[in-house]
Formats: sequence, C-alpha cells, structure tokens
Amino acid sequence: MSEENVIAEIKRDYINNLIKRGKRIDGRKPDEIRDISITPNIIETAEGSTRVKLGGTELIAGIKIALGEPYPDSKDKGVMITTAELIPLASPDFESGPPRPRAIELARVVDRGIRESGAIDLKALKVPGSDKVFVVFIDIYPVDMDGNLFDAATIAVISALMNTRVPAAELTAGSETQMQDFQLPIKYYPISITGVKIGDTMVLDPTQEEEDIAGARLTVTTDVDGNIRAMQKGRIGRLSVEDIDYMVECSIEKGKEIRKLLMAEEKPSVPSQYPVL
Amino acid sequence: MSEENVIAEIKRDYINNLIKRGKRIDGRKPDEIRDISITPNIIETAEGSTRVKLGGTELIAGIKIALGEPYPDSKDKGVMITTAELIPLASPDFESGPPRPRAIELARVVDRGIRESGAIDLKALKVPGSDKVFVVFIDIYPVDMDGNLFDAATIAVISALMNTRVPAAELTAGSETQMQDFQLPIKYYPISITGVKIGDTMVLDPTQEEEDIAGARLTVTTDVDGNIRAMQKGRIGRLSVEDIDYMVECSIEKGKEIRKLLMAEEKPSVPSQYPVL
Amino acid sequence: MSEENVIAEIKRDYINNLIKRGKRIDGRKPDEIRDISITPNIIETAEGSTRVKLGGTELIAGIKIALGEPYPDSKDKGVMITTAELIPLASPDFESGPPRPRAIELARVVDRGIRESGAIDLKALKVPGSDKVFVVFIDIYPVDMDGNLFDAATIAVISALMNTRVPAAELTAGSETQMQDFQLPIKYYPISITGVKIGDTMVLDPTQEEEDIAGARLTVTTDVDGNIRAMQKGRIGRLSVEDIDYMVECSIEKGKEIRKLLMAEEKPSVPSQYPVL
Amino acid sequence: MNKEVKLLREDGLRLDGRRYDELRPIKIEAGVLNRADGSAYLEWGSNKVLAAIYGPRELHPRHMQNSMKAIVRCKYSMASFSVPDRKRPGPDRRSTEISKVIGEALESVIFTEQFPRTVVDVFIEVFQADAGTRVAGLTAASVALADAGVPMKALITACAAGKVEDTVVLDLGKLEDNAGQADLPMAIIPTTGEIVLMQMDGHLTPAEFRKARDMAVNACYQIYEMQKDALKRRYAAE
Amino acid sequence: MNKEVKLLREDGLRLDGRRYDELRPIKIEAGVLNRADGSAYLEWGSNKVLAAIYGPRELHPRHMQNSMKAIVRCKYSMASFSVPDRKRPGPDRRSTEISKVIGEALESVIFTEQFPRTVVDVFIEVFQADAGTRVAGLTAASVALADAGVPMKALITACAAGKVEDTVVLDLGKLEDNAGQADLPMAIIPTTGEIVLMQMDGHLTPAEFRKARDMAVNACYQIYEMQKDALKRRYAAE
Amino acid sequence: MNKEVKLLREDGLRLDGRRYDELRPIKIEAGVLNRADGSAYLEWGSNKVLAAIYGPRELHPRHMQNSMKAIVRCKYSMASFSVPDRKRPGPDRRSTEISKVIGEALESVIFTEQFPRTVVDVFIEVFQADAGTRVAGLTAASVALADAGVPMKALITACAAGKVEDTVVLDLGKLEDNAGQADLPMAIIPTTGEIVLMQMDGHLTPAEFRKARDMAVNACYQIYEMQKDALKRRYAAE
Repeated sequence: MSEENVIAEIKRDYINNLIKRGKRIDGRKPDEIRDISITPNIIETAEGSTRVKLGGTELIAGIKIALGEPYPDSKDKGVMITTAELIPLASPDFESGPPRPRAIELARVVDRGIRESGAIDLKALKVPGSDKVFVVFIDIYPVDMDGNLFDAATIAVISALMNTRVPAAELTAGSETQMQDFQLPIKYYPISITGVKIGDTMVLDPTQEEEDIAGARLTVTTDVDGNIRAMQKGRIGRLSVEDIDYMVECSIEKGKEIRKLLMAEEKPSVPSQYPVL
Repeated sequence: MSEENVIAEIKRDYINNLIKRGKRIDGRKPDEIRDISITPNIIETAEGSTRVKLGGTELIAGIKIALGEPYPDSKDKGVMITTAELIPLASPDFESGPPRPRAIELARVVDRGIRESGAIDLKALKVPGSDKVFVVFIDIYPVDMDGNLFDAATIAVISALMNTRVPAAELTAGSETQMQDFQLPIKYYPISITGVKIGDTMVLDPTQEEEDIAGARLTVTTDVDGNIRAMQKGRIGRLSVEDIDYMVECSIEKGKEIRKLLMAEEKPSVPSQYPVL
Repeated sequence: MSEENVIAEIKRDYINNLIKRGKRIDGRKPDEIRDISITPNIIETAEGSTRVKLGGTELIAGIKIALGEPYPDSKDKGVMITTAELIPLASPDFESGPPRPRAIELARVVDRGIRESGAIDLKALKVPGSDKVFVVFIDIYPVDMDGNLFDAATIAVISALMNTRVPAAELTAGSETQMQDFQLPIKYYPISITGVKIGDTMVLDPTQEEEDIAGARLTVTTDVDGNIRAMQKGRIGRLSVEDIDYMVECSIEKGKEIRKLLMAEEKPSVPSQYPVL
Repeated sequence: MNKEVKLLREDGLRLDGRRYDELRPIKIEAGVLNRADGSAYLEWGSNKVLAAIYGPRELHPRHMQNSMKAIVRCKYSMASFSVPDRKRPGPDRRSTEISKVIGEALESVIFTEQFPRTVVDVFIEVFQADAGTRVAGLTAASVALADAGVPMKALITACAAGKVEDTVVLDLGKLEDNAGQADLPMAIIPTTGEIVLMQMDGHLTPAEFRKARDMAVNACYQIYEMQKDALKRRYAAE
Repeated sequence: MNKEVKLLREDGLRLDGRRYDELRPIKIEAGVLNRADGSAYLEWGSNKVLAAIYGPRELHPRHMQNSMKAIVRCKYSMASFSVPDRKRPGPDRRSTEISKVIGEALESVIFTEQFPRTVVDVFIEVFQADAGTRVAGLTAASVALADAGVPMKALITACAAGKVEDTVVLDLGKLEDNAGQADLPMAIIPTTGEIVLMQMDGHLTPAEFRKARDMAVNACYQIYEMQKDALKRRYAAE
Repeated sequence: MNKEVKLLREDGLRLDGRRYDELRPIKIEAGVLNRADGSAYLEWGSNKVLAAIYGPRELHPRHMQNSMKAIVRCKYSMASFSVPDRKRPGPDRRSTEISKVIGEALESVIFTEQFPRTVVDVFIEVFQADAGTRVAGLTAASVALADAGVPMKALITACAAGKVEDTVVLDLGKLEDNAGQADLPMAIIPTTGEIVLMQMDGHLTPAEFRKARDMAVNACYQIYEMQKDALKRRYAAE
C-alpha cells in the first residue's frame, strides 16, 4: 500500500469513528447543512445569475435567453436546456474535455428538479403570433468544489431564474410581434437535499472529504407543498428503506429553511473572500 | 515469447495442418459454409428487421424509414444510408467509441453490394408532388462475433429490406400528397460470399479462430444472374488470380443456395438459444 | 541524460556559438532570408493556388469559392475563412487528428494579416440582388517543414488570392442575378517576416534546426505603405523593445523585396525537385 | 403531460388490461452469447434487451488501473431502430446518465477488491424499447454477471412504479410513461431489501412515494425468482 | 470597422470618460479558491476573471512527460453566459490560440527545469467579458502562480493599447474594440521590461506602434503594483 | 448511372482520345521531400498525389506496440481544394476505408517482423483529384517505402479497369467513372503476379471481370517500370 493510500486510510477511519459518535470533522451534526450564501445578479452579460457558497463549495449559475424552436410535441411551450461544466479550475478531480458522466448527471438531476416541479411557466415563453419560443439556457459552473454540487446547483439555478429578465424587446425587435421585456415567470421553488451514507449514518450536505469515503448518495428534491419532485441515488453503495424515508423527511424540512433564504429580500451572506463576483 | 503467444502459435499450427489436409476445426470442408438461420420481423419498432445466425455468428439488421432530402445529383431517387456498429457486446475485439475502420469497411462493402445491384428500387422512393424522398436507414448490429460478418450482414440486410414496410401514410400525413403504406420495392437479391486464405487454401465462411490466423480475405457479391456486383479484398496478404476466380465461382454457386433460403416461405431455423429475438 | 539529448545539446551549443559570431549553420547572415520560389496555379481543381518554397520549407495554399451566408453584422460583405492543416506528411512533429493549437495559431495569424490589411475587397463579394455572398476558403497545407511556416504561408496565400478566379457564372447559374466570372479583387499585399531569438540575436526566417533551439518568436506583417497590420509573439521566451523595433524594420524592408517577387510576371524559381506540383 | 389520454379503463384496469400492481410479461434467458464471458437476454413487455459481460480483464492504458480494486464500466445503449424515430448511433446525455447509475448499482454488489487492476465491462444493448429500459437492462446485466461468474454479494433486481391519473401503479408502459405523473425506477438487493438504484421524476406525495416504493420492491421479489430460474436453466443446460 | 460610431467626445475624453492613457478600474484578489493550489480573481472594467493553478503535479500518461522540465498547460475559456449571445461550451479556435500565447508567456518566467516530469496547469475562466479578457486573464494567472508558490523568475503583467479615430489610446473598452482601428495586447516582465506576449491586428504606423507599445508598457507598471498589493494582502491574511 | 453521357466516340476511342486499354499519362518522382524518411510525388492524368513515409519509428503509447512486429498505419486524405466542391478537412468514411485497404496492401509486402514494437507511418495526400486516386496513392506510397529503405518483399503497383457503355476499358477518367458501369481498382506484386488490393463495384459478368482484371494487371507491369525508373533516377541523383 502506497503512502498516499495509508494516509487516506487513516483519514477514512478518523471520519468514520467521528460519525459513529454523531460528530463530523467540521463540527457539524450529521443532519446539519453548511452556511449558505446566495448572491444574485453577479453577471451583467447574463439574463440572470447567482453565486452560491455552500460552506467551501462555490458555484455560479447563469441564465441566457434566446429565440428558438419549440419541441415538436409541445409547440406552445418554451424550451429549457440545462448544462453543467465541471471546469478543472474548480477541483483537481475535474478534467478538461467534453462533458463526462458526472457533469451530465449533475445537469440532468438539477434539470429534473426544476422541470418536474414546473418551476418555470414554460407556456408563458411562447412568442405570440409566431412559431418561435424563448429558450432558457441554464448553465452551471462550479468554481470551488468542496462537496455537494447537487444542492448548491439547485439553489443557484432557482435563484438565478428568479432574477432573470427575458429580453423580449430586443429578441422580437423588427418582428410582427414586438414584445416588452418581462420577468421570467417562476411558479414553484424546488429545493434538493443530498445526503451520503458513511458507515450506518446518513450525513447531509457532505464535504469533499466526506464524499471521498462515502457509500451511497441520495438526492431528494421537494416542492413548497412538501411533495417529491425528483430523486437520484448515486455512487456505489446501498441504502435501506429507512435511509430513504429519512432523506425525504430531511428534504421537506430543510427545503423550507432554504426556501426562506431564497425569498428573503436581504440575502444572508457569509464574508466573501473576494469582493464582487 | 509470452505464454499467450505460445498457445496462439500452437493453435495456428494445428488449424494450418488440418487445412492442408482439407479439414477444418469444426469439421467443415474448406468450401462449406455454416448453417444459416434467418429470422425476419424481430423488431417491432423497426420498419424491417432480421436476425441472422451464421454458425456462431449472430447479427441483427434493422431498417428505419424517414422523410428527407434527395442527393442534389439524383433528385428523383430515394436515399439509402448504411451504418454498422461493432458494439463491444459482440466481441472482446470490439471497442466503444466512434466507428472505426473495420465498422466503416463492413458498412461500405455491404452498402456497395446492395446499391450496385440495384436491390432497392430507389426511384419508387420519391414522394410524388414533393421535393422530399424516403430515406432508408440500414443499421447493422453484430451481437455475437464468430467470424465472417460480411456475409451475415448482407443476408440480414437483404432479408430485412424484403420485410420492410414504408410507413408512407404516417410520414406524409397532413401534406398534400397523402400516401398509403407500401412494401419496400426490392428488385434484386445480391449475396456475398467471403473466403480467407489459410496457407495455400481458400477457406469459405471463416470462424473467428480461422480469421485470427488467416491471410488475405476476399468478398465477392453476385446477383441472381450470376454477375458480379461488388468485391473487396481485405486483410494483410496476397491472393493469386486462381484464388479470385475460385471465389467468383463460389459466390455464384453458394449465392444461389442462400437466395433459396431467403425466398423460402418457411425460413429454416437452427434451434434458437433464446426464444424470440 | 539520454544519448539523444546529448546530441541535441551539442547541436544547440554549435548553433549558438555560430550565431554569437554572426553566422548560421546554412551560411546565411542572421538577417538573411532563404531563397523563395513561388509557383502559382498548380491545382486545377482550386479557384486559386500557389506553391511556395522557402529554402527547405514547402507549402501549398489553395483557394475555393462557394456561395454562403454573410456574417449577421456585415451583410454587405463576403466571408473569408482560413484553415491550416499540419498534415503529418510534412514533418515528424505533426500529428494526425483535429487541428491543434499550432495549426490554429498559424491559420489565425495568416488570416489576421490578410484580413486586417484589407487584402481582399470583401465588399465586392456580395451577390447583387441576393442575400448571399461569396465565401473565400483559404486552405494552407505545409508539405515539407523546415521552419518558418508563417512567412511561407502568407506569401503562398497572397499569391493564390492574386490568381483566384471567382466562378460566379456557375455559382449563380439559374438564379435571378446571373453573374460573369471575375478575378478576385485584391487591394493590398501584406507580407509577414518572422524572426526567432537565439541567444541575444534575432535570426530571420529560421530553419527547423534553429526553431528547435530558439527562444521567443516574433512575426510582423506589414503592408505596402510600411504600416503594421498584424503581429504575433510566440514560443517560450522574452524579447526586448529593441528586438521588436528591429523586427518591424526588417518586416518593412524585406516585405518590399518579397512583394516585388510576388508582382514579377516571371516568377523566380529555384530548381524544383519534382516537375509540376 | 397530456391530460386527455385516458390511462385507466372504466373497469379499473389499465389500457393493456393489467391490474394496478401487475407486471408486464417478463422472459429471461442466461448465457445466450458465445463470445461474452456472461450474457443474458430479457424481454419485458415490448422491451428487448441484451446484456453482456467481459472481464475481469486487464485494463489499458495502465494509468487507468486501480491498484486496490477492479474498475466496473457500464455502457447502456439503444440500437438506432429501437425507437419510433431512428436514433443516431453514439451516446447521448440520457444514455450516459443511465450507464452511470446502472454501473454504480452493479458495482455496489461486486467484490471488486478481489481482482485489482482489472476492469469488468458491462454492455447493455436495447434492441426494442418500451418504457422501463433501464430497469430491464439492469435486471439483465445482473443475470449476465452471475452467468460470467463474477463474484457478487447477491443478485440485484430492478423494477419501476409510477403514478397515472392520480393512481400509483406498477411498471409503467410506454403510453403510461408518456402521459403519467411520476416514474420511480428502483433496484434492490432482494436478499437484504437494500436499495442500489433509485431515481424519480414527477410528482408524488410522501404517502404516494411510499406506496410506489413498496409496490416496486414487492415486484422485484417476483422478478428475482425469474432471474434465479433463468440461471438454474442455464446451469442445467451445461 | 464601423466609422459611424463616435468614440471620442468633444471634450477629448473617451465615451466612458477616461483620458486616452487611462486604465479602466482594476481589482485583484489572490488566493480566493480553496481547492486550487493557487488562485486569483480579477475585475478589469467589466471583465470578471478567475485564474487557478494546479501543480506542479504528476503528468499522465507518462509518455507525455518531459524528463528535463515541467510541462505548462494553459486553458483559457469563457463561460457560456459571459457574452451577449450565449457561447457554446467547449474550446473554439479563438480560445485555443489565446490559451497557447498565454501559456507560452507564463512558461517564459517559470523555472520549469526545477520539476521535471510534472505539469503545471493554468486555468483561466472568464465569467463576464468586456474587451481585453486575454490581458486580464494573463494578469490574474500570474498572481495565481505566485499564490501557488510556483518558482518564477518574476511576475508578468499584461495590458493592451490600441487606436480609435486615429488616436492611440490605452486599454480599449468593448465599444472601442469593436469599432477601433488597432489592438495591441502585450505582457511584460516589469522587473526587466522584457516582452513575453505581443499580438496586434489592425493598422498602425511604426510611430503609432511605438506610442501604443510605450503606453501599454507604462500601464503594466501600474498594474504590477496592484498585483504585488494583492499578494501582500494575501500573505498578510495568512 | 447516367445513360445520356456518351463515353465512346464514333471512332471507337474514348472521350479523351485514349484507346480502350490505354493508360493516362503518369509521372513519378521519388525522394521529393526533405523531412520524410521516404517520399514520392505522382501525377496520373489529372491526379496529383504526394506520399511520405515516417518510420520504422517508436510507437506511443506503449500498449499499442506489437512485440512481434511493426504496426503499419496508413492515412490517405484529400486536400480541401482537390475536388470541385471544397471538401471539409478531416477523415470521412470513404477515406477511412481507402486508408484501410491501402495500408493492408502495403503491409502485405513489408517485413514487419524485422522491427517489432515500431510503427511505419504511410501518409498519402491527394492535392488534385481525378478518378483513381487510390491506385495513384498506393503506387506512390510503394515508391516512397522503397525510397525510405523499408525492407519489402517487392514493390507493389496499382491500377484500375472498368466498364463504360458495355465496354471494358482501362484506367477510368473522371467522366467515365461518374457515368460508368463498373470500377475495379487493383494492386499487384509485379514480381509474382499476386493481388494485394482488389475492390469492385458496379456490374460485370464473370467474363468481363476476367477481361478487366487482366487489363489492369497488364497495365500494372507498365507502371512498375515507371516506379523502378523513378527509384533509379533517385539513386543516381544521390
């Protein structure tokens, strides 16, 4: 066994032993999530944007709006496309190149939460008197990866959508149906909560160190009514029925707290390491 | 020399010595082809399909029909596009990823046999009163690779084309030229026969083990009139003029037998290892 | 240190010492460029073409013209697209595959020289009475790489553009605005001069051996009026302000000589190793 | 979701005549391919799926090897003619995600520490697609792994439940999937009841979720018997 | 170039109120990321750029290693929402060229011989783009390299000058860049005055070129102070 | 195939004045490139083709090496301006197949066992294309291999025959190829008469096939003399 592996082994045992006693390396309880800082409107070139810090994890979501074609089977609805780029700037574990499974899973799980909860009123994105619709491009860029991208991304995306202005005037300029700019219509506010299994314990909002040694991961996205909109089990490992029921509960409960943060006019903000972005 | 190479060497000698005496490892004579089982209409989502078993080699061809644009230099003709995917499910020698030379050669040789023999009446695939034509997508999927994909693919494709129904009613629905569904018009029935050179002998319909040690490969596609429609020499190695003349003869002769199988109302069928597909 | 590295080291020292004494391995002075042979009209399938030999470096530029769409922000102008393929035929240092940074840099630096000097009168490439414009495809193929592709490419491209005939009759046949063929309108004749720093000396028009041991590279493209149209510093290394001023001077001066070659009705030609291409 | 499609008939049965908790017909056959180290063919309703295993085998290039355990690679893909509109060959985002979650589910039961530096390749090819290809593929792949003799803690078994017209039902068919309100594909280890794959999208109350989950888990036990049966027939044939 | 845009006001100042030789506001902060070995955030006018360093670290696959020195890899890229029309993710020809010249500029001051067989990865991400992203990115990357403790001969500093309405001006903004007559991005080693990056396109007489060059070089010295300041604040914070 | 084009004139000659069994003009020159280990330039009618050889040289990455023999890699490609409509750079399916069959033909005569673990790279670039680029490319590549000193059993030589207006003719030109009824490109080892490349598409009776084949083989002997001549001139020049 290499020296590197020995150190990893020791750390694994240490974290495991802590968690057996209901403790975590950063002092949190297993069901405690890290401080969340939400900074909307940070990118002027985007139609909507938000930076989220979730403990040491930092992530930017940006929204761009364009004119485009609807899907053939829903011609009266706008289109929403979600992409995540795991840029290697954010972590030594991310590599350059075309999107890999991990980035695709992240984008698709966030997308399902937004889409299945009907967060965006896509029917309001049809251009009247035209075959065109507005296309909402949601782009997710982790910039500092310390675990739990799923939840950070969902919060950032919902917040960015909430502050998105559809530049309809410019996009429909010169056409027969000149429109006014309008606020992107958001109907629901899904929030995801993710936990990983370490030993026999479900640990919420894991850090990178915790993810490194964790077994199964479960993400549960719930809506304002406490209903489930999306779930995703990931990573190698097994969950019990009880683990899952517990995560559903946590998602409903913690979702309420996070939704409050999102709605607050004054966003809470942990001290920012750098001033504006 | 590694142990693996030693075993390969021993097998090579064994097969070579057998063939010198006019025998093959599976008991066939050099000019004997394996049992053929043709099972048409196995895929309901395809417009046409056939599974072929050629000894231990198994392969599925599927046909899809779509509306599309004709080629600029033949605006009155339908379009035919042939693709082969050497999915790694079928052989340890196949790799994931974009089509490699071997898959491209397979698709193009099968395509030439079909195309050059005028097997499909492409003129019947123009949509009357429209710029559009029907596009015939031929897709070839080996699922178990025990040698001689070329011949298995040609048989499967011809059979699948024979049982292809053009869904013209659905594809032209709502246009000015509403059509009825019709059977894909097949005019000719090209059959390819492939042999490889082992030592001084041309060996027909080689197994994987035989391909592993063979020199040159020659595929000859002939039509119902005994004329040649396509040829392809492949692999590293040399052929004599006599080898080639012999393969032309074999193709004409064996082609007749296989064409009979194709035309038989009751398809012969070797016992299927699994029931339906 | 491997044997290969030792030999490289010895050669490096040798070239360095020569240059300290104002000499070069092929007998040139540091500010001397190699013999240039310009052979236009070598490819009949191209609308314009030129082969350039610059010492041991040989390169072909070809021009194709097609109909296409203008850029949205300059609807009254033709389009010019420059591509370089560093085909592995030309050098053991070139690899197969999609364009790599080096090929992209070459194409973009040549493109900027042509584009920024307004060499092609793009306004003359609008098809009257149509939304279409003529697209000028410039393709650069080094075939033998002995250093300084930038300058060889710029000369070859300018020469090829000078002998390009726009096949307007064929391209507009059948449309409402039938045009006559015409000569591609060339307004300016930018020439680039490239030098590399070896030790403390700027060495013009480096060979491959010189590039192998050189530090910074600077390319300066100047026009007929002695003004600067494009510059590109490349490679790892540093330049002084004096180095840069010197290269600007060289570009203006040598540019004049090369422009004379381009304009000469009888092109000078070093003995060609092979007759026609 | 199109509300105009009626998915439940007046007699309370589903469009295809099934009860709310009834599976579509399933057939499994193990060991159907010659070249693969293990294989299985599975039909589930109108789904037709092949799974093949290669390995444990040496992994190249070497710097991809893990010195502590085997790598499990899973590739789920759909034949171009498996769906109504021809699918372009090559992986898309959907199949990439499905490959990932199926591979992780399978690796959860493989004793990968027993053969470090190697790779176990799992290939799943869908030749005809109805709804539920991922649970069909995973169920087949699990049998194929057993057929290949890859050391596993247990077989795993997959099934989906969902919601149509406000009713929780088992194993959605294509029409139900397209017009339904929720889909919950799952995979469990029948011998322990643990969950190794779970995805959901749509709208479920916590009570509906528990109902759907229990329905899918119960169905897994039925399918597990078919998996074991296929393997017994396979061993008997040898 | 559109001649109808007026870039200089009647009072001789530029559209955004700057003098001809005035920089846009610049903010630099070092050490802003947890995971990277070194990092810097930089705002320059409306440009918002992050740079991160990973390495020196082992390079895989091994046949890419250089036994005599470290490899420096630079990847400059723009977030999809950093420009008015959404940019498709993935490298394009422009960003490939910029990555190349920035990487070469940086490698000109790194002591690569000190850590053979390794790679130093430089990642530059533009989140909001105004004109001048390459000089912004390079200036940030240089600070990030220092923050990472990568041994360097010196910091490098970048700035552009250009020409608008026949006037040589410093640090072109977006409107000026689009409608301007020349752009000259440069990077220098402030401690020696040597040039490590220089690109130009447009139309400059030799005299205009020298004027623009000197203007850019002088501005680099101002920016150099901000770089050192950012690093001092960073060390002070530790 | 367009039946309205007349390919044979009233005097029995072909559109370009050739007899039915007459080759187009061919020029071959060996050793035309400095950097390549071997090279040849060939004109054949209006085809203009360069071939270059690199190797035997070390193959990376190492796990691609064959410990028993050299790998032969062949890349045939067409310059973007070599055809009437600009060709997009990069390999297409046609050139991939041609690369494969040419590479296999060449490897049939190379003593690859003499230099295991290496690679011999064969690059063929078509700068101007008339019909018959693959036989032109293969004929050039064979000369280039000899020029490179790669140990070979023999030179190989390629030529095509075909059928136009029910007549078997040698070496189809572009018009004949487009409107013809069959094309039969072949390559032989002139010293033994063995065939190393053969492809056919169209419609030939067995008798026509034999006639076309013999015509192509006979022409190969003529071309073989030109190949040897080019190599002699090359050696004389040294």
